Amino acid sequence: MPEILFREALNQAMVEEMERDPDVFLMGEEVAEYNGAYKVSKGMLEKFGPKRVVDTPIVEAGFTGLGIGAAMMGLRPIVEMMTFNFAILVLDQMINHAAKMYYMTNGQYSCPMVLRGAGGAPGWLGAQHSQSLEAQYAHIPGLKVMMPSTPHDAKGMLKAAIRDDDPVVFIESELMYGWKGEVPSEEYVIPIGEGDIKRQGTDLTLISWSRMIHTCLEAADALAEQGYNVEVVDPRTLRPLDEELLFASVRKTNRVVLVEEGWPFASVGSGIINRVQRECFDWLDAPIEHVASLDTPMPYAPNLEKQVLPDVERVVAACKRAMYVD
Amino acid sequence: MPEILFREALNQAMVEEMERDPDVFLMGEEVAEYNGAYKVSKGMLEKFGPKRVVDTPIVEAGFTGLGIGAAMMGLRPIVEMMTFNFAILVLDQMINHAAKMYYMTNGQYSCPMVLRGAGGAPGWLGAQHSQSLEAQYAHIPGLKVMMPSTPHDAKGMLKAAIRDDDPVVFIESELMYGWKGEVPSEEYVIPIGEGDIKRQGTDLTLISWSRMIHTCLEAADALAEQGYNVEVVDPRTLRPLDEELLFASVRKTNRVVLVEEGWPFASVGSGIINRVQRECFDWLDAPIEHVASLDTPMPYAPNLEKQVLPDVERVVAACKRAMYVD
Amino acid sequence: MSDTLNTTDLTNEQLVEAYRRMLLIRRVEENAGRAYQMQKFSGFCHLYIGQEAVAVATSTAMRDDDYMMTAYREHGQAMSRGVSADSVMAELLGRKTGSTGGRGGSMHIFDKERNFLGGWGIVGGQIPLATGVAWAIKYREEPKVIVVFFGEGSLHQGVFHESLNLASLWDLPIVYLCENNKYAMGTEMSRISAVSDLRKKAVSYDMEAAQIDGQDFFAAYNGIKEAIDRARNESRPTFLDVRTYRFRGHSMSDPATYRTKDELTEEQERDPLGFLYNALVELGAATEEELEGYDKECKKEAKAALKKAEDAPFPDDDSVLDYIYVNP
Amino acid sequence: MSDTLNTTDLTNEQLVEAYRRMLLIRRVEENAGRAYQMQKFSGFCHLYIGQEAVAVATSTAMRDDDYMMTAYREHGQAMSRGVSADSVMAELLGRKTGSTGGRGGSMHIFDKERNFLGGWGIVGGQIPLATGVAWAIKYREEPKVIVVFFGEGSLHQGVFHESLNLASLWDLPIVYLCENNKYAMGTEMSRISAVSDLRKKAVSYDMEAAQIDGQDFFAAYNGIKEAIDRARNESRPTFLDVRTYRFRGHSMSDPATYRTKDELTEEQERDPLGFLYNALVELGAATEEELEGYDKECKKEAKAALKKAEDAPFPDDDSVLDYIYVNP
Ligand SMILES: Cc1ncc(C[n+]2csc(CCOP(=O)(O)OP(=O)(O)O)c2C)c(N)n1
Ligand SMILES: Cc1ncc(C[n+]2csc(CCOP(=O)(O)OP(=O)(O)O)c2C)c(N)n1
Ligand SMILES: [Mg+2]
Ligand SMILES: [Mg+2]
Repeated sequence: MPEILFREALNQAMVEEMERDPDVFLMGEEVAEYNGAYKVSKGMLEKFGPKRVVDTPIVEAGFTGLGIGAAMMGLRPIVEMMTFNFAILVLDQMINHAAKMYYMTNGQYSCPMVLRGAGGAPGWLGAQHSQSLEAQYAHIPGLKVMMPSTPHDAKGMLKAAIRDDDPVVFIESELMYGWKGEVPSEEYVIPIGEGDIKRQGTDLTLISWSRMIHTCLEAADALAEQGYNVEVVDPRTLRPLDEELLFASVRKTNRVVLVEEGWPFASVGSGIINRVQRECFDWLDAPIEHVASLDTPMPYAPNLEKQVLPDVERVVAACKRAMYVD
Repeated sequence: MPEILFREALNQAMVEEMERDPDVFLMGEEVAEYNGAYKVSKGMLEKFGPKRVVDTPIVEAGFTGLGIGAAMMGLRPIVEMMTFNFAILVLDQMINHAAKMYYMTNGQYSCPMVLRGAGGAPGWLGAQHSQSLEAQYAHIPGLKVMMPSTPHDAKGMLKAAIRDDDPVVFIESELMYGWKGEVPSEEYVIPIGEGDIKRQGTDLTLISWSRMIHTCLEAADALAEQGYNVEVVDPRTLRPLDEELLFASVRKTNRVVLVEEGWPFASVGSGIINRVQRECFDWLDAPIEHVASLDTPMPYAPNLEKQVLPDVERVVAACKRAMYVD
Repeated sequence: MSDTLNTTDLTNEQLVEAYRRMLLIRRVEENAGRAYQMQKFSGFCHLYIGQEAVAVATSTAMRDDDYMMTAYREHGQAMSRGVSADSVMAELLGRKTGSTGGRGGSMHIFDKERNFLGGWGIVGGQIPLATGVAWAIKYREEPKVIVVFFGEGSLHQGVFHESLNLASLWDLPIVYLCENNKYAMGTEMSRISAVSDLRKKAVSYDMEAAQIDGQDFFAAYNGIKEAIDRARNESRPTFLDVRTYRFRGHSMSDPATYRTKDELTEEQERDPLGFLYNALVELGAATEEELEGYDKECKKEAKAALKKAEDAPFPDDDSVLDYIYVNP
Repeated sequence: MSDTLNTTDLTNEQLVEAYRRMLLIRRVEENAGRAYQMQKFSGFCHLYIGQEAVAVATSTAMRDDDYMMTAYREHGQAMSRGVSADSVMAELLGRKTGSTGGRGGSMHIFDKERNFLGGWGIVGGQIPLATGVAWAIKYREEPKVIVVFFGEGSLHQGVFHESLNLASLWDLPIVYLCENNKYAMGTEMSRISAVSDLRKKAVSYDMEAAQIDGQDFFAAYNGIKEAIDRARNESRPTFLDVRTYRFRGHSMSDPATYRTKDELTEEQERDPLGFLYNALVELGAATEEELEGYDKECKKEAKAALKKAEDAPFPDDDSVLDYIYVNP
């Protein structure tokens, strides 16, 4: 299988879907002439022209609302947020408009759009540019939320998101744009709501998504050396959640550590932990451990930033606590 | 003790604090000449004049940002959101600016403001006007979040919020504005982060806040008739959380039901449940039950709306599940 | 009046039809107000009484396959597009037979068949959406237009400005129609706007703008028609400051003590229904008897709509989780 | 040039001082760029090179107790207010000795002593905050002013419009200073703005506005001073479209291929440093030798600042949870 970059996988997904369906278009800041702030849309203007690859002014609420209105008419906008830190500006449009369109119109109108872009902390960017804000969307009925952890998943998931008839929020780890992975040349789609076991194991279930999957896999390797066989489960879609996959793993391993890059309270992770403690109570041999960002705005200095973000060390320690070892 | 309305208690808190401190002012839509959309600021324009009780255009982000800037200068704005459904528009100002001010400036500037207004579902208002959005704030380090459940608490908590040097989000149940309760005539302040046991009990801990406290108290009464002695705990402040109070109750009763008006996933409730399952694991005799809004935009028709919101029946049923009875 | 006395391209028949529609809106809203007071429903109910000419002039100037989008004061606007009194009234009462099946409610009427795109409750929130509809029209190269309504209290919201810039920049076929009824809830316009001539808002975007008397049906029709034609023929947006007035409070719970009785009386003397009534008689388009007859019909229709709504069932209990996702 | 040749009220000494400050900014930014390329720090680094006259003219026109607030391209603006090269450079490198202790970073420089209010990274986000500072000034009846900077790419954001309306409505002592450097990242202004004369933006708010040549120190100073005076004396806001140019990419990672070499060369011929250099010589305010001497000093100071920053410690590891709350 060819190895490509995460950003290339996303690019392929968009290009293929735009070739398939003339109703799909891409809109956002610097997506066209600049080829994307992170080069995700590289070459797309050349291929599809300015009608379908559209540079916008810096008005996130305005052009996202425009996308929602276009979706209401049956077009399939992909609206790019340069980063999701700026997407806080579109929450009213997404929560009060996109998410409620189908319900409030009694099924007359729907909103087949994708809101996508970079999330997470890319390093040295400080408090306003280093946030993992998936909880703001995953909390909201009417939205769907996807966060891929590999180029393979990114491509298949984004294709599903574009084809879906509901508003999908698709958050890509900014740090991962330059990471490589195998991606099949033939067409494939990864259905919304389908999780994936990223590593089989028996002693403990690590639940995570996006970039943190890799931290978990590293932790699992480290633990393997010490004789512990850890399973790593990636829900991939955070709403709707592949609960059965998660529960089955937990019922097998009886121990759980949840790892997320976002803040700990009222987070996606705590949402998942809540479901697991409820549905797997009798199987749990230890409290569910939670590794998240420290509960603070992000500092700029690298020594501080390093402390804030979950890392292999913290994940390993949490696993050991959950396994009652050390 | 005199009995007054919830809205009157809030009014007293603002009036007293504005009399105490000339740096406090109130700003929002219809707060002055109209005496407040829900009459919370009744009489305040007359008392303090248009300099300190200020009507605004309908620009939530603009005047909230203005409040943040004024707070940066050491003033103590109370910024009213007509309802928190509209406050989605100010999330960027609150999350990216207010919440990060103190940290990002290395302690040079702070943001002593209160963002307050109506939350929850008041009935027959449909999807855009019936939301409980506390999770959007409670997730964010740098903010504090308070939600009173009685006139007594409302007054004492709002005074604490106004005096606090950090940005406080203060959400009032719209349905409760006309509810009555005893409020002492003498001055008192309820510290931020201090929870309250609203009903003593031994068999189970009901955790809730705001209007749902009353649903829980009713449920506790119903269960008392059936011989179950339920404790009702109100954290009052959702961030920072009075964890010790909650944990002590759980360690006593060994069973927990969490009740919230918001949506279930990535909610404040799931944040609390996460903490409880972690810190009280060995004391828990049953999975923590969670009663929340159904996971849907709010319908208008009253028969549908009734199903969506948690009610006594659902709380009682959850308690019974948690006690393994019936 | 007579200087605008049918300066339009409308026939007498069309004018009579417009009058009947305005009348029906008035009567249905009156019934809605009464039903609210009798607690047949609750929540917010924003009546359109006094503003009827604006919606009906607009709909008369629109084609069937054009789009209309608006805010929460939308019962009359919906009916101007042909949404029936029955389905509006049933929606207010939260019934299954309502235009959104009782699921949307008073602020959220939608009717796909009539290209009526709601019915939105966040002040200003619908403006970028409508801009997106215009985008879609252009993307598909259709000869259509969208008219988006909003109140004068809404145009300070950021999204209004973001949208107008986009629409002008990208030449979108849209009419931004500000229904300027002087008040946003209890706030008179001069207390929230740095300018009183709202056409100045369009200057920032090199957009055509006009101020229009919304109580004079002919002036309203002509002005709005011109903007619609511009959108359709030149794919250029227009901003309209349409002066009108609401005779009732902001919503049913508003006693409207912020305005004087005199002001209200004065405005009621410019009742758009009275204006068109007189014009029709003067034009010989209808006799007073005919017009009174229409009124009786409309009253009957409005009353019947309420009755039908009351008799209609609420949505099925087990439908509460329907329509959250197209692909659940 | 000569038609503006010191038309200001500034003395030769003040002009020389302004030149030295511009020079220091230039040299510090050059060092910052080199340090970034040598990976002494990372993240975003937005250099101010080419725009120095705007900040320095503004600071020269301001009083010490006036306020300045801005966005993320703020190193030079901070230094124009007197924030030292040392503390700026240390902040870029994330050191404890930086202006925000390494906690804020390149985009978030604040200096309370110098009333420098940041350093904000959400495009447009600081504009309502600055409006609130003006509100506080007026509330306290202080004879102060705030100048808020933002790029021409920022003024389509809704909060810009919301803020200007409030400031005009409430007569706030603020100067909205748009540093129009032609580009927002890779986007040339005409591709995102429906108007090219940005003064039209102020028409919507009955606000005074002016277009100013930001590369001509005298014109910049005079125009900005007038706006500051208006704020102080009349408590009225002004919107300024200050034409300038950035000689580097948007940030260190931007190769700026969206503009031609010719354009850059042409703009560099209008280098604000060169302009003031020539003027000072022509005015007899300084000799070429003196000016070259200043340059050596500034180069030295900039280099020393980098060295000191490199030698400075990172913030204490255990301080990571400090300053989240004033009252934890
Ligand atoms: C974002 C937002 N803020 C506040 C409200 C509450 N609100 C509803 S209608 C209204 C007044 C709007 O006035 P205007 O735009 O003039 O429309 P009108 O009611 O006069 O038709 C307000 C403040 C809201 N629905 N949405
Ligand atoms: C709300 C928001 N959207 C997008 C960005 C990303 N971004 C940072 S700077 C910038 C361009 C701003 O251009 P301009 O306002 O002209 O300022 P300049 O960089 O030219 O000084 C963009 C799009 C951001 N920081 N915030
Ligand atoms: Mg109005
Ligand atoms: Mg620029």
